Parts: sequence; C-alpha cells; structure tokens
Amino acid sequence: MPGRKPLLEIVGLRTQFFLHEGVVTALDGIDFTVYEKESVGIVGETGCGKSMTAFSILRLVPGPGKITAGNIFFMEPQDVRQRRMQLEIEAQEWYRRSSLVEKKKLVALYDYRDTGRKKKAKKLTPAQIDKIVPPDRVPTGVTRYYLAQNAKTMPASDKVGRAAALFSFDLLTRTDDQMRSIRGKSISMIFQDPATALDPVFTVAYQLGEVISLHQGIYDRAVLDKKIEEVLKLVRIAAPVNVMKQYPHELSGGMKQRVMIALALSCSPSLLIADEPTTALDVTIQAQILNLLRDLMRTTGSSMMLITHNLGVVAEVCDRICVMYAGRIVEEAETFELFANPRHPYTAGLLAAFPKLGERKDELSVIRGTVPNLMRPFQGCAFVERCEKATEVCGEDMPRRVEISPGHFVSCHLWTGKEGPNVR
Amino acid sequence: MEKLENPLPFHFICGTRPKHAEQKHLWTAADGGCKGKKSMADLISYVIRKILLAIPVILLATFIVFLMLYLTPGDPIVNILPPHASPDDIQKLREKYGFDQPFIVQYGKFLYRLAQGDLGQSVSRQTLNLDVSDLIIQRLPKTLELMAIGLTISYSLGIPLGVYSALKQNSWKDRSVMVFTLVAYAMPSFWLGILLMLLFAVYLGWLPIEGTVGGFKSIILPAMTLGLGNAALTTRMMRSSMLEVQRQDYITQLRSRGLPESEVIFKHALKNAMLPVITVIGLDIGWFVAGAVVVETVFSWPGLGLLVTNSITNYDYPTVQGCILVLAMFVVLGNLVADILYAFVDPRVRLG
Amino acid sequence: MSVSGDRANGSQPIVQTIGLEKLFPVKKGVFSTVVGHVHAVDGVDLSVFRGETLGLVGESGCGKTTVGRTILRLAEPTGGRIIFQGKDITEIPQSAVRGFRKRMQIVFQDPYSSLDPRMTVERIIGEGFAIHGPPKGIGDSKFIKREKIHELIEQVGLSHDHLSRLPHEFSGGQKQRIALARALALDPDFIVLDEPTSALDVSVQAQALNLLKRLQSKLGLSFLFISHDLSVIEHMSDRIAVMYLGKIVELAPTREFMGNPLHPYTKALISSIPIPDPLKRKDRRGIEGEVPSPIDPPKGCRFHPRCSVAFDKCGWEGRDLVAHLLEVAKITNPTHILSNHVVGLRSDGFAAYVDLRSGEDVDLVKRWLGAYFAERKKESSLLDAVVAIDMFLVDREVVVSCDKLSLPGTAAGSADKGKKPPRRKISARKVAQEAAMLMERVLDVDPASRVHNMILSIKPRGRHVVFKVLGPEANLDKAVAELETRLKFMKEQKNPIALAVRRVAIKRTKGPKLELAVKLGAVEEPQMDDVGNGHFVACRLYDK
Amino acid sequence: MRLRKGLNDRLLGWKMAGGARETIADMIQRGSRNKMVVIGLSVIVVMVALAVFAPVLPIADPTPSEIHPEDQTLPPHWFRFFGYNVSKGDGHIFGTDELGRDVFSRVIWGARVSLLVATLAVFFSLVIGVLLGLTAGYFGGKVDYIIASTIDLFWTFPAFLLALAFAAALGPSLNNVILAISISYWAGFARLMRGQALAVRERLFVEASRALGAKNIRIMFTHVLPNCLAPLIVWASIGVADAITIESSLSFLGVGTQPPTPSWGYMLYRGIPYLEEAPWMATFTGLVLLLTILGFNLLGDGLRDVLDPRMKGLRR
Repeated sequence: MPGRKPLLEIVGLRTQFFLHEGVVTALDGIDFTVYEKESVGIVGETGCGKSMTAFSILRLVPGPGKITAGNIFFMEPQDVRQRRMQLEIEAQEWYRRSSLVEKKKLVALYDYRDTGRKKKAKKLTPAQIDKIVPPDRVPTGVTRYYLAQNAKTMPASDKVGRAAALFSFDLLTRTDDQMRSIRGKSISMIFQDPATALDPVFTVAYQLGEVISLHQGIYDRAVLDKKIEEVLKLVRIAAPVNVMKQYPHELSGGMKQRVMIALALSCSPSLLIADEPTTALDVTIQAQILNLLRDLMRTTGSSMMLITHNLGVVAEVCDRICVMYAGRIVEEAETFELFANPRHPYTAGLLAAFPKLGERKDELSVIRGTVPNLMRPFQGCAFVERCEKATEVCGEDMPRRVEISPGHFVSCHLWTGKEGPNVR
Repeated sequence: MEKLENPLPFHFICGTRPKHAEQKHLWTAADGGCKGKKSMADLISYVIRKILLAIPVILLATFIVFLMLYLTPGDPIVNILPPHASPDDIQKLREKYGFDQPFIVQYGKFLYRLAQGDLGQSVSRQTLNLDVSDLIIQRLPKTLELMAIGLTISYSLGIPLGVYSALKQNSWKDRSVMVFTLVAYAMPSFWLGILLMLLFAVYLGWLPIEGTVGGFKSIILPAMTLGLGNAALTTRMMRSSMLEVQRQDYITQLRSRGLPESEVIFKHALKNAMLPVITVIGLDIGWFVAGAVVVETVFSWPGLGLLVTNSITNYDYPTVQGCILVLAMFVVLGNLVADILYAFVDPRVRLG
Repeated sequence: MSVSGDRANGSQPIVQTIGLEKLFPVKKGVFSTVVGHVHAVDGVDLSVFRGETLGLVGESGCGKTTVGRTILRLAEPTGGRIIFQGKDITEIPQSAVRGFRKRMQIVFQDPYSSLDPRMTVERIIGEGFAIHGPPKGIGDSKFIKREKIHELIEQVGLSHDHLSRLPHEFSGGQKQRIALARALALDPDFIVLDEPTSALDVSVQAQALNLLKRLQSKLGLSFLFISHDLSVIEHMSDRIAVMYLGKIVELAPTREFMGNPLHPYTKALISSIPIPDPLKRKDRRGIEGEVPSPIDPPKGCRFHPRCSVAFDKCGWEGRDLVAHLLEVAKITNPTHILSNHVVGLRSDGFAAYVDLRSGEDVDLVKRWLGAYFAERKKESSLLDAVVAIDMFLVDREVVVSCDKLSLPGTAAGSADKGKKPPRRKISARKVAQEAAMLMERVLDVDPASRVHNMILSIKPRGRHVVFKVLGPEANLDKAVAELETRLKFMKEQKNPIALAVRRVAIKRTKGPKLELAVKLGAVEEPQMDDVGNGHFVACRLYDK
Repeated sequence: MRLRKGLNDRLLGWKMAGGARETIADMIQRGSRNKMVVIGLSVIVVMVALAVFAPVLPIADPTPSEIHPEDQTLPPHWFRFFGYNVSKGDGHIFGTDELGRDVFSRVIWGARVSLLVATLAVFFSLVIGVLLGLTAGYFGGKVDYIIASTIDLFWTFPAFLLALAFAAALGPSLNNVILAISISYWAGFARLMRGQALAVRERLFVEASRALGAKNIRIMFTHVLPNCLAPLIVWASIGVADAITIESSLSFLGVGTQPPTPSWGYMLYRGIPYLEEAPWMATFTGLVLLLTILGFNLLGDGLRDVLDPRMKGLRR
C-alpha cells in the first residue's frame, strides 16, 4: 500500500504449544500488516488461532505455548524498514549461495535460537533444511548471522546495517521491561468476556487509576480522579462518578465492556486489539459498543485489530479483513473486495453459510466436515478435507500466498500463478 | 432514599439523560448499568443472620455434650464414692446431682444452668466439688496462648510457602514444598510432638521437654506441633488457589496493561487468592481446637485439652462436658468471624 | 385471547399458552423474606400450530428460555394456562406430565452439558425407551429398540459406529445431533428448540439448521424455536414473536414481520444486527440504555424508557417524576425552593416522596409543586398525571393482617376422578400477596373508591398488607373505614381472600417524620392488537 | 483463563480424534503412570496384606499372656550401630516395649485394628453422606435446607472433637470408635455429595432426562450419582487417612481401642515416658502410622489428578 505507513507488521509468525500429547501449531506462519489509522478484522471459527494472534503480539502466550518463529515489527520507521528489507534480501542471496555444510550449521543455529531445542546439524537432510528454512524467506536468525559476518564491512553511517537497529523494532527482541512499557500504552487489548476479565476485588476507579498512573505518571489523587472520569465519559458512561466507586460485579455486561474499553483507551494507544469485544453481549448492546468503538477509532486516530467470528461485525467496522483457518491466514482483502469477490473456497463457504437477515433461503449452503486437528502437521492446505474444489496438489503442497489483485491476498492452489495484472 | 447532603449539588445522583425525552428516565443509564450496591443495612442484616445461624450449632453442641453425659455407661457416682458405699448413699448423691430425673428435664435444667454460666461441679477425686467454670477459666489462657502462637506459625509459614510454590510451579522447589506438605499433613500431631520432643528436648536439649516451666521456650514445641499440620494445609490451599487465580482472564488482562509482574502477583493475584483461604479460617480454628487436645496431652501443657483428657480418664464428665462446650464455642466463634471477614473482604458476597 | 386465536386456515394449535406467567421470588433480609419477584414471564399468549415453526426472539434475560421450559412443565408456571393438543396441562400432576413428555421434547443450547458424559450414545438415545418402554413393533423388543436407535442416528446424519462412543468424542455439532436424536426417539409432535445452534460455529450451524428443516418437513413436527439471533430465527420460522422483559411485544408471520416491523423495539433489534455486507453498512444508532431489571419492570409499556419514539401515553412512574425534579433543581439557582427546602427525593411505584428540610416547609413546597405542575401539565403528560400532592406521614401506615387459608381443591388437578380432591392450603404470605392485588383493585384502581387518590402504595409484607396513605391522619382513618366496608361486603360475597383478613389497624412505626408525597395516576400496559395479516403488536402507537 | 480452558477442551478433542477412549482400562493406565498413585497404592497394599495375614505370619505373639521381665525395652538388634548395648533380642527388629512384647508384631496387629476401624467408619459415613447429600442436593428447596443445615452443623464441628465426645460418652470399645468416627465424619461426604449433586443437577442432561419423563429416583441414580463418583473416590481415600488419624488419636488419649488389643495410638502414648531410654517404642510405631496415612493421602491426591485434573486443590 503506497502512501500508508505500516504500524504493525507481522512476518511469518509461528506460535506452538508443547504439550505431553504433542506439538500444537496454533499459528502457522502468519503474515499481515496493520497500517496507521485503519481497522483490520480477523475472522475465523473457534480454534483457528485468532485470539492467539493477539496474545502473540502482546507476548502473552500462555503456559506451554511459545512463539517459535517470525517477527512482529511495531512502529518501525520507514528508513529502518527499507534498509532491513534490503538486508534481508541480501542475506537470502547469501544463504542461497552458501554450501550445504554451512546451511546445516546455520539451520541448527537458527532452530536452536528460535525453538530452544538443539538439533544435530549433521543429520539434517536437504529436505528438512528446506522445511525449517524455506528458500523464499530467510528467517531472522540467518539474517542476523549474515549481518554479524558482514557488519564490519558496512559504512559507519549505516547504523541499521551495523546491527544495532536492525531488529530493534521487532517486539520479539524486546526485554520484558521494554515490553511492559509497550503493553497498555502503545498496544492495548479488549478482552472477550468482561465478566471475567476485570479484577473482581478492586473498584473500577482503582483499576483505571492503576493503569493511568503507571503509564502517565499521574499520582495526585484529584488529578487522577478527574482523568478517570474523563476516560469513563469518553466511553459514554452516563454517571462516571457512580461507576467509579463500583466493583465490576455490580455493573451490567455492557457497562463492564465499556469499562474495559476505557481501560484499553486510557493511555491513547496507537494500536487497539479487540478480541471478540461483543460476543458476550446482547445485540442491542453489541450495536452500542460497535458504534462506540468505531467513533473512538475515528476520533483518536488509533488503529484497531478486531478479532471476531461474526462476519457481520467486521463488515460493519473494518477497513480490511483477514480470514483465518487452522492457524493460517487464508485470505486477506479490503472489506468491500472480500465480500464482493471471496476467492478462497473457505471464505466463500463461510459467507454462504451465514444466515442473512432479510434474505431467506430454503437451505443454507454448508461447509462439510469440521475443523481439523491442529496437532497434526499439515502437508498441504489445511482446508483440503472440507474443500469442494480440492485437487491432489492441495493435499501435498502448502499453497503460497499470492496477491491476485492489489491488496487482495489468497493462499489457495486455485489461485497460485494467477497473480493479478497490476501486482508486482 | 437518595439523600442529598446539602441543597446542592443535586447532580451528584444523576448523570446525563437520553436526549430524546425530556422527562424520561436517567435511571436506565445509571441504575440499569449498576446493580445495587451493598449498604450498611445489608451488612448488618448479614451479620445478624450469621449470628442467628450460629445458635443451632451452639444448641447442637450443648445437646451432644449433654447426651454424652447421659449415655455414659460408667456411673460417675460409683466412681466418687468409696467402694463400700451403701445403695442409700448412692441414691442420695444421685439425687443431689439430679441424675434421677427424666432426660428432657435434665437437659432443660442443664441448659438453664448453662445460661447462667454454671457448668456444674467436678466429680473427679482431685478436684471434687470445684466449679467446672472455675477450672476452665483457670486453664483457658494457656490454651488460647497455644492456639494464638500455633495459628501465627501456621499462617506465617503456610501463606508465603504456598505463594512461593505456586510461583515456582513444577520446579524442584515446588516439588519439595509439596513433599514437605504431604508429610507434614499426614503426620499425626502426637507423633510429630514426640519426634520434636526427641530431637529438641532429648537429644539437643535446647528446649524443655514438657510443661510450662521453661517460660516462652516451653511453648515453642507445642505450638510448632500444633501449627505445622495446618501450615501444610494452608500451603496447599494457597498454592492451588494462587494457581487458579493465575489462570484467570483478569490476570492476563492486567499483564496486557503493562503492570509490573510484582504488582500483578502480589497485589491482584494474592488478594484474590487469599479469599478461599479466609473462608477456612473458621475450620482452621476447629482444627486447632481438636489438635490442642492431643498436643496438650503430649506436652503436658496445662490447658483445656489436658483437662479434657485427664477428666476422661477420671470419669469426670461434668468437666469434660464443660471443656468440650467451650472448645465448641471457639469453633462457632471462629466460623462466625471467618464469615463476617469474608463478607467484608470479598465485594461479591451476596448479603441479601 | 386475540393473539392465541386461530389462524386464517382454522387449524388447531398444538400448543397454546394463555397469560402464561412465571415469577421467581427475590429474597432478602434476616429471615429471607420475599421482597419482590423477577417477572421472567409475565402474561404470554402464544400458540404453535401443527407443522409450523414459531420463532421466539429476545435479548438475554427477557424470559424466552423460561417460556420454553414452562410450556414443558420443566418449570412450574405461577399463573396462566398451557394447553397442549386441546388439553389443559397447567395443573395436572407431574406423574401425568410424564405421559405428555413423549409428545413434546426439548433440545438445549449447550451441547457440552446436555449429554451425560458417562453414557454411550446408544444409551443416551435409548433413554426414552428405558423410561417409557421399548418402541412398538412386532418381534423381539430389544431388536426393535436397536433398529429404532439405528434409524434415529441415521436420521440425524451420524453413523452406527458412533453408537458405542461417549459424548466427549464428538464435536459440538455432532453432540447437538445426538441431543436431537434423543428428543426424536419418542416420536414427539412438538419440540422446543432452545438456542440449539448458539454454541456452534457458523459453518456447523448451517448444517444443523438444514437438518432441523429437513426433519421438520419429513416428520411433520412443530417447533418453538428460541434464539437471540434474529437472522437464524428468520431463516427457520413461519411466524416470529419478539419478547421484551417477560412480555411478547410483537408477533407476525415472517414475511410480514421482516417487511413491516411495527414495534419500536423490533425495529431497533433489526437495525442492531450487523449485516455481513459492507454495502449495507450504515450508521446504526440502535437503542440507548440497557434492559431494566425484571424485578421491577417499568410501568406502562415496558420498553418506553429506551424507546426513541415513546410519547407521553406510553408510561410513567414515580421515579420519572423524581428524575424530572432533579433536572429542574439542576437548572435552578441554589436559593430556589426545590434546592433550599428539599433534602432528598425517592420514589415507589406511582408515588414520589419529597423529603423536607423541616416540617414547616410542607405548605411552601406543596404550593410550589402544585403551581409548577399546573403550569407545566400541558407540556408533559407525566406532570399531567399528577393526581394529588399532600403531606405524608412516614411513621404511620395501615396494616391488614391475613390468616392462612384452606380452599376446597379443584377436580381438574387430580388424576383419578373418584377421590375427593384434597383441600388446597394457602399460606398467610400468599394470601397477603393476593390480598394486596385485590385491595389495589378495589381501593386504588376502582374510581368509585372514596380513597382513590390517597393510596400511595399497597404492598404485601410477610403475612400483612401494608398501605401507605397520602395526607393527614384523618385520611388514614378514612382509608381504614373504606377498607372495612369493602371487606364486609366481600365477606358477605364469600370472597375467600376477604374471609382470610383478620384485622385492619393503623400502625405507628419509626419516629415522627413528615414528608411530602406526590401521587401519579396509574398507566396501563399496552395490549396486543391485531393490525391485520396475522400481525399483532403491543404498542400505543398502533392503538385503535 | 478462557484461553487455557479452550485449549483444554480442544485437547480433549485431539485425544478423541486419535480414537482414544476414556474407558476404565484407560484410567488404570493413566493411574499407573501417576507416581503418587503408584507409591500410595503400594504402601496400602503392603499394609493391608500384612494386616490381613498377621495371624499366619511368623511373628511373635503381640499379646503374650506371660510377661518376661528380661525382655522389657529391648532395643532392636540393629541399634548396635547407634551404640546401644544389644545383648539379646535378635528377633525384635523394632525392639520390645515396656512389657517385653515385640513392637513389630504389635505394629502389624495394630494395623489390623486401625485399617478395619478406618475402612468401616469411612464406609458408613460414605453411605450416610451420599444418601443425604444426594437427596439434599438433588431435590433442593426445604429438604435441602434442613439437610444442609444439619450437614453444616456437623461440618463446622471438628470431626475429632465430636468423635472424642462420642467415644468418651459411649465408652471405649472398637464398635464405639467406629460409630464415633462415622457420626463425626459423614458430614464431609454429605457436603461434597451435595455440592456435586447441586452442580450436576444444573447440567442440562438432567433436565433432558426429566423432559423425557424420567422419575427423580432414576435421574438421581443413573445420572447424578455416576457423575459425582470421581470426587467421592478421592475423598474416600483421603477419608481413610483421616479416620486412621482420628482413631489413633482417640487411642492415644485412651478413649479408643483398649489394651491389650494392640493399637497404634495407645502404643505411642505408652512410648512417651520411655522416650529417653527406649525411643524405638514410639518412633517405629509412629513411622508406620505416618506411612499408612501418607499412603492413603498420596492415593487420594494422585487419584484426583488422574480422575479429573480440574479437581486439583479441592481438598476440604
């Protein structure tokens, strides 16, 4: 997208859960970008990894889960970004040229860094190497290695090149302390169920005050109270002074969600992640909350990442939509484009299966079968078992992400090799 | 009643109202959003209800205690009198103590006397005809002292250990704490007492073996014996409660706001995790009361517990009655305090 | 009963409810006294015809689930009638309900908890046979049962080898199919579908909805389809009913309903639903506020506080007046009467109470209020509704004590006709509740009553009924006198409630205190009106 | 956390996708992988075997009719490593007591008493508790109010104090001890059962069964009870440990099993005066007692993890 500044850029993000029963790949190489002042919708069914995306961005993946690959660039300046991409291409070239022995060494090094598990480098076959480091994208580890080798030859003015700034805007390289100062201040999140996501034993004012004083350094009680009142008014709570004194359980569901939004917006973050913000609410309240979110985005100029299973909600609110299935983004497009021309069979099926108000049909079209088991590694496309149009190649090869028209990306074999005329 | 403190400002009760209808309800926004707040009256009503609920427990205790005496197969009268006493003497004494009347009358009288603070007289040879209440009052401070120190040990050990164990979940530190709690919980208090005695009094000779002669030193072993088992229980509860709380959505929410980990754990998680521990304070006091009987016997600690066991061996049932009743009161009181404490601490407790 | 009446084609409804009511008591205080009721279902008239699907839509807490459960007698109704295939089943004993259970069934929302995790699918589906005996047929009953279970599992799109498995091996959608098979086992005529697809993902939901439709047309079933999702309801139903706070506010055939929604709530509901089509995106204003508490629903039209087109006739209450006065106080200066002499305002039903700074201010404030209301009554029907302003003695109330009551039982309820029905015992508390309603009718609502404008509230409190009376002490005496003559008359008429009244007395309570009270005239709830095309709506806008 | 919950649910899903089914055999297999269950169970099996076969084991008579003064307080022969003068008593691996009786054989015979009392007491309390708790929890309303208040009365009262009162009143005998423990312990089971029944009653399959026309008795015993079994089993195991503690404490105070019947509590009581000269009397008895209690506790904790991982921390 020319002209728009990317705010958050996710590249090849992979999040896995290491359980006794096996490894679950909750996110399997996700790429997408959130630009400034836009709202992106992430749509998918239960268990497709949409919430995990949010938690990965905040580096709050729970329990046995780990981010095992990829980068999350946040607020990266344009020049750094350009130089980084340039260097990545160089590194890729360099990697392609290097010998098998060297590759083996690199892969072992990279894999150890990212998954924390040592691999015997010498036993790797070329196929395995290609699997760990796909030839079309060189992982961070390799780039860094390349850079470490060549840093001395770079000119002193090239600060990015001389390693210091290269991945410093990658959230995954931040220390815990740095990360904490980003959470709540620059990236904020709204949780799905306001009933369980507010601390039950502290008042609304306390919880809001805690966050505000932490990130804005306001400790004076009176100033803080005023600020809290302001924030509550911002989310259209009619009697902020009353609500401040109450405990979460004394508020209705809609009110709690407003308080949650107030918490998220209290420090005017540049990115707001809303994880199913209206699923636990009634339709009329949902409409109020969606209106509120949309208006707030418009006035504050932040970006929003709206995660939901409800196609109606994204159609109402979002500028761009990513459709997720089994830990992968299968389609990404501008809202109008996606609803007008759904290219991935899953997207099309989902749209058709959704009963629409005022368009009564005798039978809804369905997607057969159920969501696959994420513990199984997929050879090819994850949707293959449920797809009406699946061919043999779908079960064998993972489909590439192709841009079929400007800004419209699909990962499906029906579309590989059919890049749009204006693209690249 | 929406009370107004001063003529103005009125607006402190009301917020903005829907634009469309001049006289329409602002309460839809203010009340509809906020469910009722706990009022002082509710709290008082709650406390009264809890106190009323304690009455049947106390009655049950008196009944059991009374039944105890009534069922006793050994005749206390025979025990007091010399072996060659005549049936006449036995009869006389029986009438004196009221043992000849029907069950319900005896119980009624018992309750009546109880209400006046009269627990009867001891029938044991050593303390014959002494007021049981005097005996108890004499011993009570010692038991209270023991229980207070025992409770302190158990919470000051159990709560930090539980939190620590939860924070180090699944590490060897956690495992060793868990093994310790398992053993400490399974250890019968009298055997633990014996072991401690063996170690600190017999072999090391640091602390007196029993009795109260050693001043503060002599309370250490009994209090530790009493406190350790409950400390183990508290540790386990605290750990599981802490783990449970850490799994809650709101903890992730707090982390997502960038709060420092120490604040998340020690302010938010701890406060929530303490709640279930508070509910069992009452039960803990029960545990201590029961434990005191055994521990005092082991260490010859001159408290109520020792009085009970001595009285049992002497067939001095009025004294046993009295002691058990007093101990039962502890339990009831402990539960009451825990309930009320909980209502104060947890804003979610429904008082209605 | 205009709503539950016959449809144009004249077929008989399979299930009909008349004034169905389910109240849940709200308890409070030291002795858990009943202080109010949750009006979960408050006078619902519905009928489901053979072979049709009636959709019931509403927000959470509106009572739609309770309607379904009450029709099946899984919850006991507190009022109204349920008629199933022409028979009144409201009061038949539970043992007789069991017979009806074969013919009406229910499928629940949560597939995870609706199957016993310790039973195999075969046992789950066959549970109906274990209770009611094996299905009819020739041959070995075990064999027939097996055949039938196989038939059922195939009907819902699962296979035989699923039968020996346990529920946790299935996905949500499959579990819901099993629950459906269980409901179909006894060949019911009528099934309540309580949010059957709400827990499912979109792609699975579509499968389930299609299955339901197919089975309905194949087996000729009647459905009561309950959901919060209007798009699903629209897809499934022949007719749609909208519920709000325990009442049906609109009922119409689907086409008519979607094409011409009438009730403002329905309109708001439809416009609140996000449509998965960005071209239809619009700035939805929806409705403001939240659903009020069902413990004390708004008087008049229950939707009026949130309604954007509500006008003055729709409803008012004491609390509206309080709100109004507060607003007035806000814009007046501090020396104004309202600010200077009034300490607080409170409301109760149709009465508003004004707490005064001192007793001497009574006349002053009363005069000001009277003048203000008179001046503004043209502008607002709320102020027009004021019928009386007078002093109010906080410390005095009229207390009517009630006895418990023993009534001869009704024959309808007993299973065997021969036996004399047992007498029905009614507790004093219940009598007090009934008495309160009765007295409200004869003293307050009846314009012939001499104390018509004096009664502020009539409420049951334990075994008593408590009256708050407006005006000086003489008014209390007047109220007692009026009440006694009325009671005497009713006792002569052998009114059982009147007979149970023991004593009427004036009771002094707390220390002396004087307030000012304003009484508003009562407002009626809008009734369901037929607006043609089988379309019914309960809204004052469409009053004839 | 919702997230984790969702993950758990899906985990169950994955397991089923692999075709694994939760049968009793599976549970046994899972149990056999749990260390706590294995250790606890082995201790219990050994103790039970020793107790059951005590009469036929080649051990000394625990209650000899004659007292040999020369046998009094003999240290175990292996105590020579600790500097004890061991001239006699090769046969006494735990030494002898003040009356010259073999401590080892008395410990084993004591296990007989303890295990019998504990098992029977737990069995009776389980039956009473399950019936009352099930009735109260399932029916609710007034029935529940009455039963639940009774349960709470007994529950708030420490079981040991109650047992002590009853044992003291009824007089010391084996049957009375069993009775006393049952009376004081049933409330725990009843409370657990009631809580479980209340929870299960709200599950929709109970409602579905009612909608099919099932009678209350049927629902109680085919739906509610089977779904409450897991915590009951856990609690029963822990209950046996508690009952052993109570029994030995009663004996320790002299109101339990009476001498000369060997009982752990009484043996420990007798050991106190001899702590300095004959520490083996109290130590070994106590060690076996501890091991047994630990065994049942371990089994209980392990079973809890095996039967239902979500029940962790349910104690009390």
